[in-house]
Amino acid sequence: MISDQQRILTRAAREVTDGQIVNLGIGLPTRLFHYLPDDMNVLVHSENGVLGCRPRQEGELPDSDMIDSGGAYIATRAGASVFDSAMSFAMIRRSRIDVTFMGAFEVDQEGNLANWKIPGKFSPGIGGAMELAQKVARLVVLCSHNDKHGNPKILTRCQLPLTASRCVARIITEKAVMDVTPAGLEVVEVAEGLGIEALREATNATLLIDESRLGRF
Amino acid sequence: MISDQQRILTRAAREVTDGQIVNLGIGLPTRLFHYLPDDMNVLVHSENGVLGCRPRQEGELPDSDMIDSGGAYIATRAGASVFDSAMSFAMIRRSRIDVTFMGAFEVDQEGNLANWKIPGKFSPGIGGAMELAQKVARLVVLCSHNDKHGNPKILTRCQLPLTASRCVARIITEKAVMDVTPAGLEVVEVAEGLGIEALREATNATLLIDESRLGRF
Amino acid sequence: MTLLNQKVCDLDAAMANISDGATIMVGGFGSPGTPFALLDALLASGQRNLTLIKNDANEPGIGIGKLIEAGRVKRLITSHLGLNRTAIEAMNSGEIEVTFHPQGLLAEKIRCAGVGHGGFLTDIGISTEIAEGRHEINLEGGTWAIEPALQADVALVHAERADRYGNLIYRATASNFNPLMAMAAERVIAQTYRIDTPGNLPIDTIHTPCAFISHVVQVDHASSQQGACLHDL
Amino acid sequence: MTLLNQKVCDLDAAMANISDGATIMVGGFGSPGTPFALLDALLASGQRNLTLIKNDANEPGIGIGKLIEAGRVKRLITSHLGLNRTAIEAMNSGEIEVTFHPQGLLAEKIRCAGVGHGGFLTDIGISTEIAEGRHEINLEGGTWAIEPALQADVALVHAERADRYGNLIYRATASNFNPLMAMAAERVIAQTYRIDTPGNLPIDTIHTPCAFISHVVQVDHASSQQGACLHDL
Repeated sequence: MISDQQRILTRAAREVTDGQIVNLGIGLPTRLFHYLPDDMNVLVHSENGVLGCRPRQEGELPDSDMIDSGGAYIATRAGASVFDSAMSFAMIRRSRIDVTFMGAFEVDQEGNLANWKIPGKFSPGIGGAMELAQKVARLVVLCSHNDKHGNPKILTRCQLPLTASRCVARIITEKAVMDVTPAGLEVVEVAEGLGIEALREATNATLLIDESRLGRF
Repeated sequence: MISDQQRILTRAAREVTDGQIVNLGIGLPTRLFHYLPDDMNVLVHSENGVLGCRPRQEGELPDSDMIDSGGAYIATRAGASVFDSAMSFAMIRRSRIDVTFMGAFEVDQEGNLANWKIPGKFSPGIGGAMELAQKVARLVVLCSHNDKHGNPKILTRCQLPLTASRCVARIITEKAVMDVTPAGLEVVEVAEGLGIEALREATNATLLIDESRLGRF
Repeated sequence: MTLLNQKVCDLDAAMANISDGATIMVGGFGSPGTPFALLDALLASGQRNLTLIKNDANEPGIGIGKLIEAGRVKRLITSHLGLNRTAIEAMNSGEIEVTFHPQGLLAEKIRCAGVGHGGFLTDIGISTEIAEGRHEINLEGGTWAIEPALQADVALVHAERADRYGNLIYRATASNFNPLMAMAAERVIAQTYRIDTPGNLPIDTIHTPCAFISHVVQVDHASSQQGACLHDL
Repeated sequence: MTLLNQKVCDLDAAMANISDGATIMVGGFGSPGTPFALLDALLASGQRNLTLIKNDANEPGIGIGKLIEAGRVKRLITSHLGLNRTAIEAMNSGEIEVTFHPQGLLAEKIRCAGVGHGGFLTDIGISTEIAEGRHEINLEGGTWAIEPALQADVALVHAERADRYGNLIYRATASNFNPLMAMAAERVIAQTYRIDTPGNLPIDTIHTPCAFISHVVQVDHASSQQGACLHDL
């Protein structure tokens, strides 16, 4: 049976189209790497200074000078380039990354994102998240629909310090694919076998659902 | 017999010491190139984006991608690097050039320099002169002592729009070598055969002359 | 954004849909790095009232000199016109409006747009003639002038070598303003002598990563080496 | 300024005369590009109350992690401590004062000092928590926060290859903050695996021109490859 994470990642891979430049956030989004077809003209950006990274293949020796922003050994694919941190963030701030996938502690129906700090509990620093969230052309959040205590992560309004406001275009969880719209979160697809009511119960935000157009994933 | 320009350049070459980074302004200073010994560890910077240029040797084919800031074909010496205009001026603004030689329309006893604009007559733009004059660690002016009408170029106070204020350390003309000091221009050396009174007459600035210490060149 | 696999095109396609009144950055310091083939195509396509941003005005009869002489340029933002007397005459007669910036500040104003900043603080030229009209602020005990970022609708750049994705490598003093302008416009058109398969350019030697580039056009040396002022020292 | 012909020296000479309380930039993003040999020498030479500027805090027991654990660091200016729990504990217990900047702004603050500007204008983080304490101005219709330049007394950088004059080449993702820091300190000390004769580095591939570099120290791979957190994706 497909795990929640596999369901999210399989669906997320369909967000990437041939010819794009993509950034993968630390954590779950990084694993999307393994779901992108090899034969696509897609370059994955990692903000520590590489455009065009790919997972290291079995038997391929690690290169200690070649890591991604999460500290994992990577390799590069044809068309890759490496550069300093100023150049790397120039691409980000100038919206030259087509789509970035990021995790979330909280995300809300206005498209606000909180994923860097839990006051008093977790504050390792902002890293590159703020600039990615604010500036990348399209931000897709990949996260579990609820936290480990079962509380909704999809909210009417974020409570934690924001990474950036009104930055999220789409949210993909194991339960649904939702687009941020002025009227609320428009549910585009629901997970196979999940009822609408169960989705509403797991969510603390205004969900717009047109069952006649609803997809399944 | 040695020409005025040769006298200036021969003397100016003694300003450069082994291990330095040097910028040569357009015009007379560029010709200093030919007066620097080949065996010195000296790199000549040209602000269009090269550190370590040298004159093209006889028989050496010109490279159309390799010019200096005056548009002359150059070559490079061992230890050279090429870079973009941002990097080139970073070196200048951060005072990483040890000495620059520049021409002057006017230079005064406070160390002010005017060499970019004659209102109504000559205003081709500022180029890199302002940043060089303001920021290079040591600015040596190389110019004729008087203009073509015989008027002094060494003044109490510049009249033309300034390139930069209080930027000049030393002035070398065919008549004298003068240092800018708080009390006026201290004459360090006088050209062979030139009398003190003749020097004063050719100059419109406070000259400090201690004949007991005066050198000749 | 242009897709990675759709950047290589011919001159006409690359230069299509540039409007009258567009602001266009042009690489090059004198002749080296000037995208002469793209400029000739711009001349042929007829837009008027252009604002050009270039370090200099090339020389009479070549590069942006041609555009100025053809009356196509309304405004020029530059550092120095020393090699082009016809451009100086056009400025003096009021045919073109010229704004001068110190060369390194011009470079940084362009880079500033290229990296997504609004401007920077400089101490260059304070209390000189070029300080007129600048805002000044006090910060941490010093006085600084604010230089706003300078962006363009289109940038025309010249690279020695490229790949199909738009990664660029410049050569020698033909680099100059090109890498900065290649980041600073909405649409960036690169001419180059050679377009490689992705993977053939050594990754540590790429100067401009492909993310910034919209179109790549192959040109021959003959169409892109112009300039008569070159001489020996 | 250090003379071109006097830059190569041993570790002790390079690291001599760094004061208590000095502000020191350290290259590296995680392990790649971290000048581990220079940091070990800094640890051995005993200065206290240091202010360090580095993207991250390395991992426990290596790099600047050692300096923090030895109680030698008063303040850390950084972007992220995610790989170093002992640094986070030192921050939470008040042993070290930590200032966080968004990673790209940290890079630009350093570059800003490196190119001689006083600061830059950004729209990143306006109305978020990191905006506290920043000055904001209006310019051409927008609101911009002023980020002051960030300079240091000393920068410690790692390069793959150098020449005797101090020209530097970085490799792969070991570049990161190194080229920026190499411009931004009064005194810049570079460690490298190989020091060439001037003329042996291809001129179009030099990342940091020698003008910025004070000392060049050759180190072996063993003394400069540390880091346990590396893993596959």
